[in-house]
Amino acid sequence: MFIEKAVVRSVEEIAEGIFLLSAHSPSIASIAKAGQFCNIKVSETDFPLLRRPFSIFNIKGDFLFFVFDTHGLGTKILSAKRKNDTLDILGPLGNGFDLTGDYQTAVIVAGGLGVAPFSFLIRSLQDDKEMVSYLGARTKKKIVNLGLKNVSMATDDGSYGFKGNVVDLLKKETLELSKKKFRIFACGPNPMLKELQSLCIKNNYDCQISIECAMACGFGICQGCPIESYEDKNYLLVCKDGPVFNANAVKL
Amino acid sequence: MFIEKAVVRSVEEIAEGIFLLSAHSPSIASIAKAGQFCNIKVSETDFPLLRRPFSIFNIKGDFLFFVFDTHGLGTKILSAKRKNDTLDILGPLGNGFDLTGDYQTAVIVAGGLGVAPFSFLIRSLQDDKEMVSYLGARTKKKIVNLGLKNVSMATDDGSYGFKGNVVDLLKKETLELSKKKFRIFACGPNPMLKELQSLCIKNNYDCQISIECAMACGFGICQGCPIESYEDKNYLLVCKDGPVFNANAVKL
Amino acid sequence: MNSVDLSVNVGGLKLKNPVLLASGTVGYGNEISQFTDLSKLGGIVTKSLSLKPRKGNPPQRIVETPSGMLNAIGLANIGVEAFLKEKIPFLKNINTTLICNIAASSIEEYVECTKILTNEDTIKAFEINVSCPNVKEGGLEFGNNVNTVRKITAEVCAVTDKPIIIKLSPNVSQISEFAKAVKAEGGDAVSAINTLVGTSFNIFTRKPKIKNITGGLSGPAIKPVALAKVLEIKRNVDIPIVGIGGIMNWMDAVEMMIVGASAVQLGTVNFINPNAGVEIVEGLISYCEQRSIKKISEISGSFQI
Amino acid sequence: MNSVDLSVNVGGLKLKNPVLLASGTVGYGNEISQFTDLSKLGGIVTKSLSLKPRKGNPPQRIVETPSGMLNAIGLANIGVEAFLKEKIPFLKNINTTLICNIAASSIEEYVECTKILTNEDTIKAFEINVSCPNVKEGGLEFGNNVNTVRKITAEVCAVTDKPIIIKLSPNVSQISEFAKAVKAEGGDAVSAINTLVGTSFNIFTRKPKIKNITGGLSGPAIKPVALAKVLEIKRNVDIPIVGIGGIMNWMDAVEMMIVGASAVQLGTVNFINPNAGVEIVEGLISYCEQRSIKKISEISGSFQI
Ligand SMILES: Cc1cc2nc3c(=O)[nH]c(=O)nc-3n(C[C@H](O)[C@H](O)[C@H](O)COP(=O)(O)OP(=O)(O)OC[C@H]3O[C@@H](n4cnc5c(N)ncnc54)[C@H](O)[C@@H]3O)c2cc1C
Ligand SMILES: Cc1cc2nc3c(=O)[nH]c(=O)nc-3n(C[C@H](O)[C@H](O)[C@H](O)COP(=O)(O)OP(=O)(O)OC[C@H]3O[C@@H](n4cnc5c(N)ncnc54)[C@H](O)[C@@H]3O)c2cc1C
Ligand SMILES: Cc1cc2nc3c(=O)[nH]c(=O)nc-3n(C[C@H](O)[C@H](O)[C@H](O)COP(=O)(O)O)c2cc1C
Ligand SMILES: Cc1cc2nc3c(=O)[nH]c(=O)nc-3n(C[C@H](O)[C@H](O)[C@H](O)COP(=O)(O)O)c2cc1C
Ligand code: FES
Ligand code: FES
Repeated sequence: MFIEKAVVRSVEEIAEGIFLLSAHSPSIASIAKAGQFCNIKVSETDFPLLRRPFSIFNIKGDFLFFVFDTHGLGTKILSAKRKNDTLDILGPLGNGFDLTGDYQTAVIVAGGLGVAPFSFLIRSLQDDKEMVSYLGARTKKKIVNLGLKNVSMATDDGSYGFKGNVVDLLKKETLELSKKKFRIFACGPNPMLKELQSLCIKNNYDCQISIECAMACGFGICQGCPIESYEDKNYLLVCKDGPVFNANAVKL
Repeated sequence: MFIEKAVVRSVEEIAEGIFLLSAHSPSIASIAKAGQFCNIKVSETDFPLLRRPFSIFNIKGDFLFFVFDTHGLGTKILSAKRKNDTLDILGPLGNGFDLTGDYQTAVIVAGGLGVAPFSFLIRSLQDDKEMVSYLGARTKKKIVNLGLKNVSMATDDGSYGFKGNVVDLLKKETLELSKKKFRIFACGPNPMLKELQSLCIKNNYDCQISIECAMACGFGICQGCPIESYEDKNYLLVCKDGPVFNANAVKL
Repeated sequence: MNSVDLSVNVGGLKLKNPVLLASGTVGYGNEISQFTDLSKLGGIVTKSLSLKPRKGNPPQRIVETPSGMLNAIGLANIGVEAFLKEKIPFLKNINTTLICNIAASSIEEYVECTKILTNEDTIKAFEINVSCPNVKEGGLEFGNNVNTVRKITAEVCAVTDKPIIIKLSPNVSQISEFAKAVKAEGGDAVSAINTLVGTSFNIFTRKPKIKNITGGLSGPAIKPVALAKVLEIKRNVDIPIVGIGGIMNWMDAVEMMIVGASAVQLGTVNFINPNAGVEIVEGLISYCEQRSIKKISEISGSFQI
Repeated sequence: MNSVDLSVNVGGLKLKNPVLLASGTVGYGNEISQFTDLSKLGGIVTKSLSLKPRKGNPPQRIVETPSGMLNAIGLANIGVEAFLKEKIPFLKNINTTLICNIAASSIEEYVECTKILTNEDTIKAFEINVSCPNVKEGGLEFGNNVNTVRKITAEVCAVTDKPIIIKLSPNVSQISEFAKAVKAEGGDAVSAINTLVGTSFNIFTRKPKIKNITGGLSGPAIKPVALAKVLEIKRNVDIPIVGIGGIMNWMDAVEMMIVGASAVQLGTVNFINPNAGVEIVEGLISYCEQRSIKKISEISGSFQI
C-alpha cells in the first residue's frame, strides 16, 4: 500500500457524465489486483475533506485507470482534472476478487458503474476460463461497456437490450449457464446486489460481490464502514475485509 | 453595485508571484471609479468561504483588471484561473479617490502592491494635472510598475533605486514638491501608511490614503472592518466609508 | 401565484415565507437592498439593538476559518433611539416582516428596549439575543444560565403583545432545557443557534487574530451542530423554532426545516451572496413543487427517524 | 540529532515529541503503520477500550460535512482481554509511547478496565474517555456532568500509578470547570476536545444520514472551537493539556500549543494523510529552528494576549 502522487495523463467523458481517468502511478500499479480500490484526494486543499474511493478499472504498465460517474462535488472536481495535474492516490486497498478455484465460466454481473472493476478482472482471469457478461444501466446513454466480453444488456427503460434489471436478465439465462461450473462476479448498486444475493443463496451459486459504502480512511482505522456478517457476530469492514465478499457472507 | 459573473480573459504573471487578471465585467466596468475595489469569489464551491477584496487596477472598455500578489489559498486559486473561467465579482465597492479640488500635482506614493489602484487613477486625472510617483518594493523582482509616470523607486534591499522605504524617499523630495500645490494619493502596507500619515499631519499635506483590512462582506453589513476616526467617536467602516480616507481622518 | 403555500406562522408571527435574514448579517437592511429584493423574503432581523449606542469591539473583528468565520463585532449598533429615527423610515417600505433583535447588559435594559420599540408598528416581533459570545456583560453570562434566560423571557413578555423569540446559545450541554424555560415563561418561539465560541491565533506573533481574543463561529462549519441543536429542541419541547446556522442554499434550508425549524435565518451567506435569500425561496418552491408539497410548513419537523 | 529538544512531559508522562495520534483514528496501530513510521511519533492512543467487546453502531456510521465529518462508531472495540492478547504483541515493538483510552458505561467498569490494563508495562498512561457522544450509556451523560467526571477521576486515579488523562467533552458551557474537577481529584492532565454533537439529514428521504441520528463532528471545522476550549482551560486551571481538534498540519499543531497544549493529538487527518504525524513532527522542528526555539515545550501556552 502506498500514498502516491500520481500524474494525470488523461480524463475523457466516455458516456453521459461518466469519465475515464488515467494516471501514472507505478507503485500502486505494480501490486494492484482486480477488485481492489484506491482512495483518492480530489483536491489539493482540505476541501472536500475526505478522500473518495474508486475501484481500479484497469492497469496498463505504470498507469492506473478509473471510471467514475459525476455524483457530487468530489467527482465533479475529479472530472475537471487536466493532463499533468497531480493526484494523491492511496492504494491499492481491500482484498480484490478471488479468481482461484474450480470453475469454468466467469459470469460478470454489473449494474451501472458496477462495471468498474471488471476490465481488470477479465485481464486477470486465466485464459482457460470462459466469460459471459450481463450489464445493466438506467438508460442507453449511461451504458459503459468497456472491455467486457459476450455481453447481454439490460436497461431499466428498455432503450437498449432487455427491458428491466440485470438480475432478471440473468435469471432468464441461468438454465443455460448451469450446464457448466460457473462463478459469478458482481458489482453494482445495493438493491441489485441484494436481489442477486438472494438468487445465489437460494440456488447455492458461487458468487462474489463487490460492495460500496461510505468510507473515511479506506484501510481499517476509522471503523466507518461496517457490514453485518453471517458468520461473525462482529461487523466486518467493507474497506479491509472487502470490498469483495462471498455473496453468502454478508447481510446487505 | 452589482454581482456579476465575469468571464476571465487572461491571467499573467507580471512579476515574481504577482499576477494581472482581466475579466469581462461590463456592468461593473461601466460605473467603477479609481480607488474602488471589488469583492471576488475565487472558487465555485463554499471553500474558501469568504470573498477576497481587490482594488480595481484598471478598466478598459468592458474589462476589469486586477493585480494581486499570491498570499494564501484564495490568491493561489485566483492565479490558477484560465481564460473563459467565470468569476463571481461583487462591486464596485467603497468610495474611491476624490480627484476634485484645487491642486496642480498628483503625488502617487505606492508600497508594493499598493500600486494597484493607480493605473486607473492616472487615467482618471484631468489632463492639466502634473504627476510624480514614488514606488517602493521589497526587492527588484517584486517591482510592479504599471502605468505610473515620473517614477522614483525605492527598494528595501537597495536592489533597485533608493535603498530604504518609499516614505523616506518622498521626504527627501518634499522641498522640491512643495513649490507647487500637490495632493498625495497613497496605498500600501499599514506601517508605510502610518509613517506617511504622520508626515502629512505634521506638514499639513493634502493626502488621501487607501487602506486594507480584513473584510467579510465589503459593503457595510457585517461591521467587520472598523477603523478609528479622528472626528467621530464611532468607528468608520473601511469598506463603506473607505477604503480611501483623508490621511488626517483615521487612526491607523 | 405560486402553487405552493409558503407562508408560515412562528408562534403567532405570520411570515410570507420561512426565509429570514439573521441579525448582524443584514445591518438595518439598506445596504443589502442594493443587491436583493427584500420584499421577496419572509423577513429580516435587525442587528442587535441596545438602549444606548455601542461602539463595538476594536479591530480586527473577523477572520476566516475552514468553512466558517469568527466574528467579534461586539454588538456595535446605533441604539434604540437612533434606530427609530434613522432606520425605521427605510424599513417601513421594504414590504417584508421586520423583527427587532435586542441585546442588553441587564434584564432592565432588555425590558426598557422592548417597551420603547413595541410602540413602533413596523416592528412585528422581537428576537431577544441572550447569546452573544463577544461582549463582557450580558451575552453568554446570560445565555448559558437557564435561570437568567427564564427571567428575561418572563419580563420581556410582560411588556409587549408582540411575539417574543428568544435566541439561544449553542454553547451549552442541553439546549432543550433553555427552550423549555422559554416556553414555560410564555416565550413564543426560540431561535437557534447563535455562534459557537472559537478562536484563532497567528503562529508567528502568537497573538489572537481577533482583538477580542475569542469570537463567534458561523458558516457551513457549524451546520451539523445547528441541526443537532434544533433537532434536540424539536424532540423535547413543543415550541416553534427558527433554525439558524450554516445555511448556504435551499437544500440546507430544507434540511433545517426537516429537523424541526418553522422558519430559517441566513447569516454568513449574506456576506458572500447577498441575494441568497431570494434564491433559497425559489429553491424551496421547486423542492415543494417537485414533491407535490402544498404547504411548506408540512416539512417542518418531518424527519423520519 | 535534532538541534531542537522536542521532548515534552505531560503530567508525568514523558513523550519524545508532542505529536500523538488520537483515539479512534489509529485503530490499534497496525494498519496505519503501513503508511507511516510510528516510532517517529510522540505516541499513539488506542481506540477506546471497554471491559467486554462492543460491536458498535450499525451503518451508516460516517458522513462528510463542510470541512469536517460526523462519526457515530459507537465505541466498537475488541475489549480489554482481546486487546492484551492480540494487540499488545504488535504494540510492544512500535517504539513509541502507548496510551490506552478507556470508555465505559459505569464508573465500576472504568475502574475495572484500568486495574486490568495497568499491569501491562507497554501501556504508559491512560486516557479516560468520558465524552463519547455516540453511546447511550456513559458518554455524554458522564462527560457533561462535572460530579461524575470528578468521581471517575478519583476512582481511576486510585487504582493506577500511571498518568491519568481525562478526555473532556466540548459540549459544555464551561470546560474549565471540568478541568478544575480533574485537577482537584488528582488527574494528571486533560485532553480536549472530543467531538461536537452534530447531525445531517438526507432531504429526499428525510432520514438522518447517520443511523445513530447524531454523531460527533471532527476535522478542521471544529479547530476554532477546540482552540478556544484549550485556551479557556489554560487561562483558568493549572493542569497540562493535550490539545485535539481539527489539526491538519504543523501550523495547526503550533497554534494548538501556543494556546496552551503541552502535546497534541491528530484525529481525522490520519484518514486523509496517514503520514501526517511524521510530517508535523518535521514541521515543528523547522518552526523551532527558524525561530531559535531550543525546547518545543517553550511554545506551550506562549500566547501573547
Ligand atoms: C470500494 C468503492 C469503490 C467505488 N468505485 C467507484 C467507481 O469505480 N466509480 C464510481 O463512479 N464510483 C465508485 N464508488 C463510489 C464513489 O466513491 C462515490 O461516487 C464518490 O465518493 C462520490 O463522491 P462525490 O464527492 O462526488 O459525492 P458526494 O455525494 O458529494 O460525496 C459526499 C460523501 O459521500 C460519500 N459517497 C457518496 N456516494 C458514495 C458511494 N456511492 N459510495 C461510497 N461513498 C459515497 C463520498 O465519498 C463523500 O464522503 C466506489 C465506492 C466504494 C466504497
Ligand atoms: C480594499 C482592499 C483592496 C485590496 N486590493 C488588493 C490588490 O489590489 N491586490 C492584492 O494583491 N491584494 C489586495 N488586497 C489584499 C487582498 O485582499 C489579500 O491579499 C487577499 O484577501 C488574501 O487572500 P488569500 O486567500 O490569498 O490569503 P489568506 O491569508 O489565506 O486569507 C485569509 C483571510 O485573510 C484575509 N486577508 C489576508 N490578507 C489580507 C489583506 N492584506 N487585507 C485584507 N484581508 C486579508 C483574506 O481576505 C481571507 O479572509 C486588498 C485588500 C483590501 C481590503
Ligand atoms: C458578523 C456577524 C455578526 C453577528 N451579529 C449578531 C447580532 O448582533 N445579534 C445576534 O443575535 N446574532 C448575531 N450574529 C449571529 C447570526 O445572527 C447567526 O446566529 C450566526 O451567524 C449563525 O448563522 P450562520 O452560520 O448562517 O452565519 C452575527 C453573526 C455574524 C457572522
Ligand atoms: C471515526 C472517529 C472515531 C473516534 N473514536 C474515538 C474513541 O473511540 N475514543 C475517543 O476518545 N475519541 C474518539 N474520537 C475522537 C478523536 O479522538 C478526536 O478527539 C476528535 O476526532 C477531534 O480531533 P480531530 O478533529 O483531529 O479529528 C473519534 C473520532 C473519529 C473521527
Ligand atoms: S473506511 Fe475506515 S475502516 Fe473502513
Ligand atoms: S467588510 Fe462588512 S462591513 Fe465592511
